[in-house]
Amino acid sequence: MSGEKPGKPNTERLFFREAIARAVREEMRRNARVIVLGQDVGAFGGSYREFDGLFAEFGPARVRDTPVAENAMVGVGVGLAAGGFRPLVSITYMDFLMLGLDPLFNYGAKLRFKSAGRMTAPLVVKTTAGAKGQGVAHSQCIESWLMGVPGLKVVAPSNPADAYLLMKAALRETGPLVYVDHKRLFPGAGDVPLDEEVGAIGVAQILRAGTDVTLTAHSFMVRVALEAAQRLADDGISCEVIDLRSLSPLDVETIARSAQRTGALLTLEEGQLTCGVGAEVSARVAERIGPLRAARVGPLPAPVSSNPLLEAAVVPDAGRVVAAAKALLGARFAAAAEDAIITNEGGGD
Amino acid sequence: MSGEKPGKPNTERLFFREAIARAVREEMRRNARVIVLGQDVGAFGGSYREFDGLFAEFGPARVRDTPVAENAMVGVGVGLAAGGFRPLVSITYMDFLMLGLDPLFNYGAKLRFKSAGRMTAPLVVKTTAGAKGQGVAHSQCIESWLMGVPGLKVVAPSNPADAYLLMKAALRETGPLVYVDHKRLFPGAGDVPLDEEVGAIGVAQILRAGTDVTLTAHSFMVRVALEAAQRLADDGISCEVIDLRSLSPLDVETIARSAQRTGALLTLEEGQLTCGVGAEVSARVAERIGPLRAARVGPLPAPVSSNPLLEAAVVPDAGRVVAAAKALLGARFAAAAEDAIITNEGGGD
Amino acid sequence: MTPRQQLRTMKLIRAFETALAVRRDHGFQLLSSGEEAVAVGLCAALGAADQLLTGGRSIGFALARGLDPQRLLAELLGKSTGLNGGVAGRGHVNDAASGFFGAHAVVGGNLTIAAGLALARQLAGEKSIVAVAFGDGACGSGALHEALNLAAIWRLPLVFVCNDNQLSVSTPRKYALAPAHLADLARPYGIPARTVDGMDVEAVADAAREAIETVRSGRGPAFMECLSLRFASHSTTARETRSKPELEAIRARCPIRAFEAKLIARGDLDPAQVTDLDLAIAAEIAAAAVFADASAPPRLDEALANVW
Amino acid sequence: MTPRQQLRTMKLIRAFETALAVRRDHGFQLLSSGEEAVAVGLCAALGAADQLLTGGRSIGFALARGLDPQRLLAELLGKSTGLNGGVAGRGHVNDAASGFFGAHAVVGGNLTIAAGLALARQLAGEKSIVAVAFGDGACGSGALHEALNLAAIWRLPLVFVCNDNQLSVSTPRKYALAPAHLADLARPYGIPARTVDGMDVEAVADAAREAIETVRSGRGPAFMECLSLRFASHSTTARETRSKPELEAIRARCPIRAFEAKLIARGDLDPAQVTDLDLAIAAEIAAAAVFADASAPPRLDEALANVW
Ligand SMILES: Cc1ncc(C[n+]2csc(CCOP(=O)(O)OP(=O)(O)O)c2C)c(N)n1
Ligand SMILES: Cc1ncc(C[n+]2csc(CCOP(=O)(O)OP(=O)(O)O)c2C)c(N)n1
Ligand SMILES: [Mg+2]
Ligand SMILES: [Mg+2]
Repeated sequence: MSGEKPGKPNTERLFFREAIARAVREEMRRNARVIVLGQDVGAFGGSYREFDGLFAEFGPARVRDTPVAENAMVGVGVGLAAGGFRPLVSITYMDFLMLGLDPLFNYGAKLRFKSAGRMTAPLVVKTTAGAKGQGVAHSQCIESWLMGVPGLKVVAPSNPADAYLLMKAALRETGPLVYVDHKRLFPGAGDVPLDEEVGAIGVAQILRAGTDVTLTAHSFMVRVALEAAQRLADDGISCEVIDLRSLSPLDVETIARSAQRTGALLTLEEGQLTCGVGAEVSARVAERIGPLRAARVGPLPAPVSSNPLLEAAVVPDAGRVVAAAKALLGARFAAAAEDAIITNEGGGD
Repeated sequence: MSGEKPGKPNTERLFFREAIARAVREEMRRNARVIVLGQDVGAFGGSYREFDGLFAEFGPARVRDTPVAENAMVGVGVGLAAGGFRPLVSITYMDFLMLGLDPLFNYGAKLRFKSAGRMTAPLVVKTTAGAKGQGVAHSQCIESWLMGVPGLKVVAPSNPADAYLLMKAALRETGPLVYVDHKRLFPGAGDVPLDEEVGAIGVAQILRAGTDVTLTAHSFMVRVALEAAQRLADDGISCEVIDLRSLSPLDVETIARSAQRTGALLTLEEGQLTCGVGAEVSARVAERIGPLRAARVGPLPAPVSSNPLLEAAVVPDAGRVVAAAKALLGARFAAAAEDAIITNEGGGD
Repeated sequence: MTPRQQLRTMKLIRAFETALAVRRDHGFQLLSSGEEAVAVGLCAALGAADQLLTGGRSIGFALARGLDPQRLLAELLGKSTGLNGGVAGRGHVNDAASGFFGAHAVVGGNLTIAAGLALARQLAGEKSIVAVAFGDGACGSGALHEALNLAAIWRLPLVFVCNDNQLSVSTPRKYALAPAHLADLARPYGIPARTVDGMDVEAVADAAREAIETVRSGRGPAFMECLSLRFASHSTTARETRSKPELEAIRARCPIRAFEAKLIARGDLDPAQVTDLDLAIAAEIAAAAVFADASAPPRLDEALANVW
Repeated sequence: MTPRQQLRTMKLIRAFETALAVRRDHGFQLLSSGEEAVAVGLCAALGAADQLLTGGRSIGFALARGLDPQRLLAELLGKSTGLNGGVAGRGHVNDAASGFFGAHAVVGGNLTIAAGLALARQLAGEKSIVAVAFGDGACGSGALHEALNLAAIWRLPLVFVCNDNQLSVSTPRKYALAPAHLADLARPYGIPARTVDGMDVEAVADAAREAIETVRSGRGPAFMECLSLRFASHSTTARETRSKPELEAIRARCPIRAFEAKLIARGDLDPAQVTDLDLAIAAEIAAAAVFADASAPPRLDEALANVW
């Protein structure tokens, strides 16, 4: 994770994609019932090489290329999971998950309920969200739809360590889970525990402590949040940055405690704001601690063009976060002490 | 709309389904390019007879039964719309719309954008949401997902008059729109304008004026809201009830003004709360008027069983709304004046 | 199943559904009168370790698979003693322990799940197979083709059983589906496919045995289309769209009466035994009703149980 | 299109894509080198009033449909002078006014749209037809089958054109799709279907003319599978998975050189004309680059324009 800092002890420096591959590899070694399914996950190793080496080690029975048939890919994953296996189904881009929502939501997420607890479908759907020059139908972030599905968990790591830890946790879950990564995370590297470790789902992480405003984000937007926090610090505003990591369940406790302390909540996301993650985070925090100053930062309400200029105009950046924080703090901003104590607890490479 | 009250002048009393059929019939007479497509919409007249009589009048070319193929039904609707027609595609239950999201979101809603304004897909997808004894995969309300799709409008009438007015408006839109009705609305009757009238999309309606708390709802939950408001009135709490009617665009103005007046906002919905309509309504209102006391009422976070007892346990009812309102008002409730002036401006039959 | 057991099961289904149809306390049900031979013929050929998935019209299949009528009725009436505690109900009942993996009321929604389950069996090196029943309506869905292709390319141990009652709600199959025979849909994938008379339980059982044998031997999936007739409207609350004479002609082709007559003619059954059988079934159904009616509804906290 | 125009268009596509491939300012592109005969053969048979929809690999089809190379290049480079103001870009370029209804980068996502558009033409009583091009990859998607069935049952004026380059990203068609020929997929629906050599522009054009004639005459849809070869990797930034010798063998089968040689052998073209042609095309491509490079990017407010 730690940018240009030297690696921490007992960690190895891995690219995001390597962290995923390592987690899946370890879980496949540990559990012969873990199966990887997806388009071009075999010899090709996945669009971002995040499955590199698995085909060579585990062969075509356990690392399966599929046709372009997202509905069946998810449905097969659900059936395989219900039949005692632990499939990881790779849906290349999150936009295409739309084609597989029926089996995931209507069968997978409801199976435990409708069988009165006798069956379950512990599959992991791994998919890549976000904008990076791929245009209107390959850039969407639809995790907010998933968050409201009872029976379905959702995680979205922002760095290689969490990519590793959460993938391992995901592959040990007892029900269906969607693991969302992001195109812009793959080029990044970070420190990943050397020893086998399993992350905890449902736990947010404070990546930077602050006192004036609480800023939440997940996935790639965590980096934008950290950049914004740094810039705000330069302007004398102390911003606490929380990486949600797990979207369902959501760690309201951690966020609410922070917001309680800072008195202001800013949420940041790349997916559309309307009925989005930020609206939910704000609502839950307010339910916990009462009304508070809150604002949301997200993309413009428009499709994401593959045109890099238009993409950049739509997707939120640190500048917009900074502006939103200042607007939110309003009067208090003027009074903000200069030398707020800033502790970088990690995160963001 | 007006319950057991006598019909208003210049209105006719229609069942919800008749109001839909009348709107579609008038628009089909007016515009030869309006085409109805769906499962069993022909001689059968639709699952709720909401297309009764159309097949007889307009024949199989314009009122088309389709196979069970929701992806293609929506895709064909988009293509037909882009090709100059105005299809109304009926997706029997909103759960099945999941199968048609790809063509609707990735093609239909983005066509105007990606053609730089030269093309558009003015289709209406009509679908029935909500719980009424049909179980886990036939009861879902997923309108919140639709609200965040740039380029897509969403309406959800709560009574026959709006069913009529909004359907007519929908069939004159210049882009794609989803028209959400509800299983429990079909048995209801209400007063519908006798003369041809076209509703306005994007305009909420205050159905009951009040001073202590603003309560928003849409579709069938409007009836629950009105019932709750009546019960609250009996307890001396004056509740303003707003029927959202249009979910995208959302009439934030009307809601915010009301919330400004009452100082408290309660949102009610049948779909899952997480990243739902209420979270959005609250966030937008707070963005407009600053932090305020707000709470959400929705279903329990669980699938909806076809078991009537379990269904009732999950879906929100007036009792829960009353309790939430009292909890929200807290201290103020004790002080609430007894004789709040209550004006029933209409709504709910 | 012996021929007599087959007859018995068909009668059980008919009696069960008839008794259910007249009750008013279950919302509605999707019945299979007229289609009993499909369910019984198929299940006669399935082994105990095999799994069956069905669409929403599932009562016949569930009973043919040997599920306890008492617990099935309790489930359909929403009682805690039901197979799924009264939570699943119509369209979603399941009992995997008995080889009935479950009903699923989303048309076509069981097909890819079945393929995944078949893959699980293949990967586990099990000899048991998976059968998935679906209607003609499901043949319009893309999911069928995605599942057929995957099943073929991976040689999955999966039997596709199309119960072609030639209707989807009100829509005649011929207005909704282009193929001359729905079995043709499997052919491009190289999947062996047959169309059989779904009103003849022995024909269905023979075809099912043949299909299952292919599948069990590891040669990949098979497809069978059973031409059947739905005697009642789509559901107990749905409007009937066929004319009286049409319905009379359809109901004249009763698979149960035909099989009974055949067994009698063949000397495998005598009319006195028929009376005994009918009485025994009537008693069984009555007992199921007593059981279900005496059962408690689920506790309300079941609404939140087993979600995560 | 005359044979010479066909050759010219194939060369134009190749030159256009080659020039594009070496640039670094467009993210990436999906090129069609090796597959030019499919695009040109099909478009040679389409009428001006017909519409063509394609998948994401669309440059060849767009040029073959007669779109202005300057404005196409400007679009792919994200300039305001592009066919869609630089907003659509790769995978989504469209120009319905020229009969190129548009590319759509969701695999299989154009098929049902095309069926709807064909229905619009049918309802409007127009004689023009719709063609939809898609890859072998799209043949695994349920949308194809839903569209085939609807097109057949409604006798839509729609030609399904499968550009079977036998690869989906890295996955060989034979590991992903069970049918012996992808054209077989159309047969259950009673849709006339053919497999043709997609490396032979005249064979493609002949088959396309035949298919389009059937369709235009009102006899419903037709299907053609064109066996082609992709010369480059999936996209300009994607890893190549085939071995060098394999690729060499593939590239030896150039549809352009083959057709050029044929025309020369036939006496329809002399080598001097080839040189002229190549020079003219090079100039055209260079001009396109100049045009695009001189063009302004879109104004940032275009990001919010044309949404509602
Ligand atoms: C995806 C989906 N679309 C529509 C429906 C509504 N529906 C319920 S049963 C049914 C008829 C299906 O016909 P078929 O598959 O032939 O089964 P049958 O009712 O004849 O047994 C339909 C359309 C559904 N349940 N799922
Ligand atoms: C629904 C969907 N799934 C996956 C992808 C990713 N993808 C882009 S192009 C492609 C290959 C498609 O192969 P084919 O249809 O044969 O077209 P070709 O690339 O060979 O022209 C894939 C899988 C996509 N765009 N859409
Ligand atoms: Mg049927
Ligand atoms: Mg291909």
